[in-house]
Amino acid sequence: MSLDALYQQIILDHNKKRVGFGLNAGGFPSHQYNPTCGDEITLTVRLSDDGTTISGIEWEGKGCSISQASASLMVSEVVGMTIPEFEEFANGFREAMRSRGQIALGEEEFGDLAALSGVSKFVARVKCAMLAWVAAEDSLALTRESLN
Amino acid sequence: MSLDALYQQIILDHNKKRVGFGLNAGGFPSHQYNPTCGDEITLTVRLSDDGTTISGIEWEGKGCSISQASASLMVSEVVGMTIPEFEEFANGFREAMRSRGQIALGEEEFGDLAALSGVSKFVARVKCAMLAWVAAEDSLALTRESLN
Amino acid sequence: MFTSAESAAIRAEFPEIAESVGGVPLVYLDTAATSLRPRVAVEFESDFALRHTAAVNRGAHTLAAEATEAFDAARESVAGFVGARPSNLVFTSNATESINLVALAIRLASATGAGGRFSLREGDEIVVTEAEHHANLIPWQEVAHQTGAVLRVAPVTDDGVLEVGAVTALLSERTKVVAFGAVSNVLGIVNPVAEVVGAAKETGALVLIDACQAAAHGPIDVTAWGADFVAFSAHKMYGPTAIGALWGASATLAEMPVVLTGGSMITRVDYDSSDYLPAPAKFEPGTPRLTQAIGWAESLRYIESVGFERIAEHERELGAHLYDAVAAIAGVTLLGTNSEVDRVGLVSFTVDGVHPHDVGQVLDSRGIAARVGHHCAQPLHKRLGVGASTRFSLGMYSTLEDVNLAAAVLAEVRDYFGEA
Amino acid sequence: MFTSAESAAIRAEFPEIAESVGGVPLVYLDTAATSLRPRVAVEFESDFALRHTAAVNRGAHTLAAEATEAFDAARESVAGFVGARPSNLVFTSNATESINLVALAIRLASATGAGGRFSLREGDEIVVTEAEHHANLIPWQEVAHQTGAVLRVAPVTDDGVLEVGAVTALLSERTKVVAFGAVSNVLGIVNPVAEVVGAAKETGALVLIDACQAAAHGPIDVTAWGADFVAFSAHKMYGPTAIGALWGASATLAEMPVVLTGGSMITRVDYDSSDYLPAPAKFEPGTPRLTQAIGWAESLRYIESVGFERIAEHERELGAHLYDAVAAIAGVTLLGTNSEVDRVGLVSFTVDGVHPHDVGQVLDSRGIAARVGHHCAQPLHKRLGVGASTRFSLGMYSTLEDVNLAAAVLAEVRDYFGEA
Ligand SMILES: Cc1ncc(COP(=O)(O)O)c(C=O)c1O
Ligand SMILES: Cc1ncc(COP(=O)(O)O)c(C=O)c1O
Repeated sequence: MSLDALYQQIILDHNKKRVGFGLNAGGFPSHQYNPTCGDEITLTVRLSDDGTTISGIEWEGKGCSISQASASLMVSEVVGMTIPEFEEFANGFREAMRSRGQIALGEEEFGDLAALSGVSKFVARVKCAMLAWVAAEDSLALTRESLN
Repeated sequence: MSLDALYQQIILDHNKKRVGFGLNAGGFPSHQYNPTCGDEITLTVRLSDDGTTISGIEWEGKGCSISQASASLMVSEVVGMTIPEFEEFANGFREAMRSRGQIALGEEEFGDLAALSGVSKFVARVKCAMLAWVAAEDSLALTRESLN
Repeated sequence: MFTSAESAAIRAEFPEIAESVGGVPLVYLDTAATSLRPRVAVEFESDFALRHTAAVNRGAHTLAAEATEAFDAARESVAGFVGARPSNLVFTSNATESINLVALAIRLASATGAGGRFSLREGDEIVVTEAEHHANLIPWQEVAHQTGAVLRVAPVTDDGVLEVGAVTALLSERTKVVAFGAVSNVLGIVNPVAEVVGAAKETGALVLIDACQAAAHGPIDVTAWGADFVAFSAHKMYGPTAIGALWGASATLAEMPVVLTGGSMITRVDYDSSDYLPAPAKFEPGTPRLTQAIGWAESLRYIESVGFERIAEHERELGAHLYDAVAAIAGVTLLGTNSEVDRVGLVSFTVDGVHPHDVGQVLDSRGIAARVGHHCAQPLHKRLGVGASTRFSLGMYSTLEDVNLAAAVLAEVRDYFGEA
Repeated sequence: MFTSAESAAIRAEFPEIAESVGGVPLVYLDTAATSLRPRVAVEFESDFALRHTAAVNRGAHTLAAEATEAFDAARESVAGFVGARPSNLVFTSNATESINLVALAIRLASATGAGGRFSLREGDEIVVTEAEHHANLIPWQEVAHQTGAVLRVAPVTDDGVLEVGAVTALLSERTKVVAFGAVSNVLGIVNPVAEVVGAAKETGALVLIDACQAAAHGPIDVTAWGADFVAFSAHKMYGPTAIGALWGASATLAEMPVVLTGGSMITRVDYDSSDYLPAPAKFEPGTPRLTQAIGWAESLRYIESVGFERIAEHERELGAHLYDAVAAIAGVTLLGTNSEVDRVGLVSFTVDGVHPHDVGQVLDSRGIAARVGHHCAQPLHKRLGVGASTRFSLGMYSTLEDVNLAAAVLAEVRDYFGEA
């Protein structure tokens, strides 16, 4: 398969830009680990004061360009979403990633994340792309639990 | 392979006759066991007063016709031998049994035991034929140890 | 039963059936020991080995990713075949290792005392039955020796039947493990699995079913039984040697301590400790049984293409005929003589005055491959008052001609040895 | 090195070599993970499965007797290949299980305290090295956790070399187990096995050698090493998955307690206790890995037909070329950089600014199958200050063209990711 189908320029850029990189104390960080390669991420989702909206995401970690770009792009696209919006968005992203090239991420809905569409054809890399998302869902769940 | 090559009439007879069957107390019995079929034998070798000659062999046990006939025929043929004679005889018997049909037991040397020649072609049955012999060698070793 | 045309088509798929033994055609009546192999599955496996070999779970290159997918798909097939989800199915070397995995987890947990339900101690009880295969007896004996737990043995009746009451009578709050076979490999009798499991679960005990003989002769649903563990082997299901499975309930597998450790079952490894993946990876360290899983799944696909229900029906009818034919021979005594109970196509018997080895030899001289000995069930033989027996067992490729020939030759055995 | 004609003949025997990956020809550089399979061995195994399947060690009928003989002969071949007697060679599922068998014997013996040299307790010490595969680390960690023994880790130098003194410095009368790899699967460095064993044996410790990588790349003599145990896997020696071996010294195997129990390893079974056969049967309960043993032996016969010394020489020369070619690439850093030491045809490396997964992806797009990750050696990667690496490893079918292409593509990687 063509390498360029996987590594679009946006991905290579975000692998360096890493939007949201750098963790502050507090909140409910989630640590996720990919045992096959040893990649890891620690990520904290911040909510607005009323607890309805994602106000920020911070993360640190190391990993391949796909995992780093996916985290960076996620932060670029999802901050400002309400929790249900994010959940739907994350489900859509996951579905596309798992589709083995059947479902592309539409640019209209997913913005620059559409650049990750190619990942779904590289089954071994889907986990890389999902690492930050699993961490975000987990941190969100921990945060909401704390509000109850 | 022809069944009659294995089961000569002498074997079928000795399977019933069982020369030496019946154990008396004393001596140094050896118990041998064949784990694949659960057959077993307990056998005692008696030596002459001067400890040089096999004066008798007694045994009990259950097993297939080959194991029973081999015990019975052994008793018929080896009582009266000196220990070195028996050892050479047993080695010759073992060698023939393991020969996969290459070495026949000569009637001149082995008498009625020659009827067991066919066993060596039935690899799975060699252990059956050897059971009493292993017990005899073991009992003999135990007996001689006690004399030292 | 299968029509002759159906049987012929099935037999054509098993090349060994067409072999001859010492110049006479083979009649394979030893399927309960190990089943013959369908060509389609063996060839699929060898083609995979030759063209798709790669490291599973460890590589990112295309071949490795494809091998991993194929391996996962094979696990899904095998799990689906017995009504399970893939995450509950641990691959092992054979059913013996499956049972040992549980017994070892118990021994390891008991050594430190920190293993919840897996931790046994003096005064605890383990319940098995008189009809167990050595594989489902000795591991428990070793657990008992180490922990001081008591091994209690549920009796079978004189005709070999395991009654539910025989097990329930032994159950109490001291019962920590109940392990028994779904189908006896000596008697062919189908045990009342669900009832025994139901009673055993009430004590809170870990319940393990040895499904070696059950899994090969008709559809089973491991979840419906309600046990904690179910063990079975590929080589009795027309699959390869060197692979078997331990099915475990989700909560039980989560609670179960690791036994074998190494690569591919970890997340983080430091010198002082390591973190483990969830089941099934937790129990499968090292390079997995790749081609064997592929081959097993393909064997099961072949079974399904014929129709497992139809195979079960064929074997049941042929088995009834076998039972009757052997029972009718003078001087032949069946083990397990209750005609009321459900059974698979398998009979064990003794021949008056003729040792099983000698019986087997006569059968073998006519091409009939039967099993002789204690069939890894010495205690059951002792219980039934015999040292060893001869066993005929059927597979999907068995025919009425096989059964009739076996019965005819068996009827001549006593005569040959001068016993008739 | 092999001539082109010799290489072509060898490659023709490995059908996978001729496969293409995403439209480009495969360049298989992942032999250290699992080796490709020679056609002659796979076909021999599948023919055996199709025509000679029968129960080993359990049947008296002709097929069963023949299968038993074939199985015994296969054990003899594998044992002979590594300089051992068959009675000292226990078949297992893989090297991981081989090592675990010893570790479990120790844990079981320690639980009751009645296991001679196998019984460990608080204050005892287990010595491993920083370069171990997880398979030779985690089992010892678990032994330590259970028994209270201390795990001591012999350091490697900054360039990955294990010096004899690093191990001997840790030895004392408290040392009860010394376990280490003959060849590192990350560094390719050949360790001073005999010297380490010699020193370790003086303490009376049980000594285990993980020979996974050593056994595949040149003749070994397990008895000459003088250890108690040697572990290795068939799938790294051009053999099938699902089979490996544990070689044990006679006295050690006799002393070692049983771990897995069941059929085919017993003489007498009663409800309260059982008697066990001597090794290797003692450690191989249940239906054995029949066709896999046959297939493994046949793979080794193929290796011998080519000449194992010649293969070793080929890989050594090609490996030196690989080492130099990779070391020469700007921005690429080798792990294990001492050029004085003996090594097998294997290099691991990092690429500045590019994650191994991304390196692997670029290689894969050009058909090059390399391994990326921690290669089941997280602690060694940490020790060398990296999280993961990319590995090229050679087999008998590898060529200079393979190595040159891999180096050429590797040289382009940084550029692709804008790092050059
Ligand atoms: C040095 C070393 N030890 C142990 C192992 C484990 O071998 P297996 O996966 O065959 O059990 C490997 C291979 O992965 C290895 O390279
Ligand atoms: C009832 C039963 N349990 C356990 C086993 C052991 O199976 P395996 O040898 O495949 O481990 C067998 C077969 O021998 C069996 O019939």
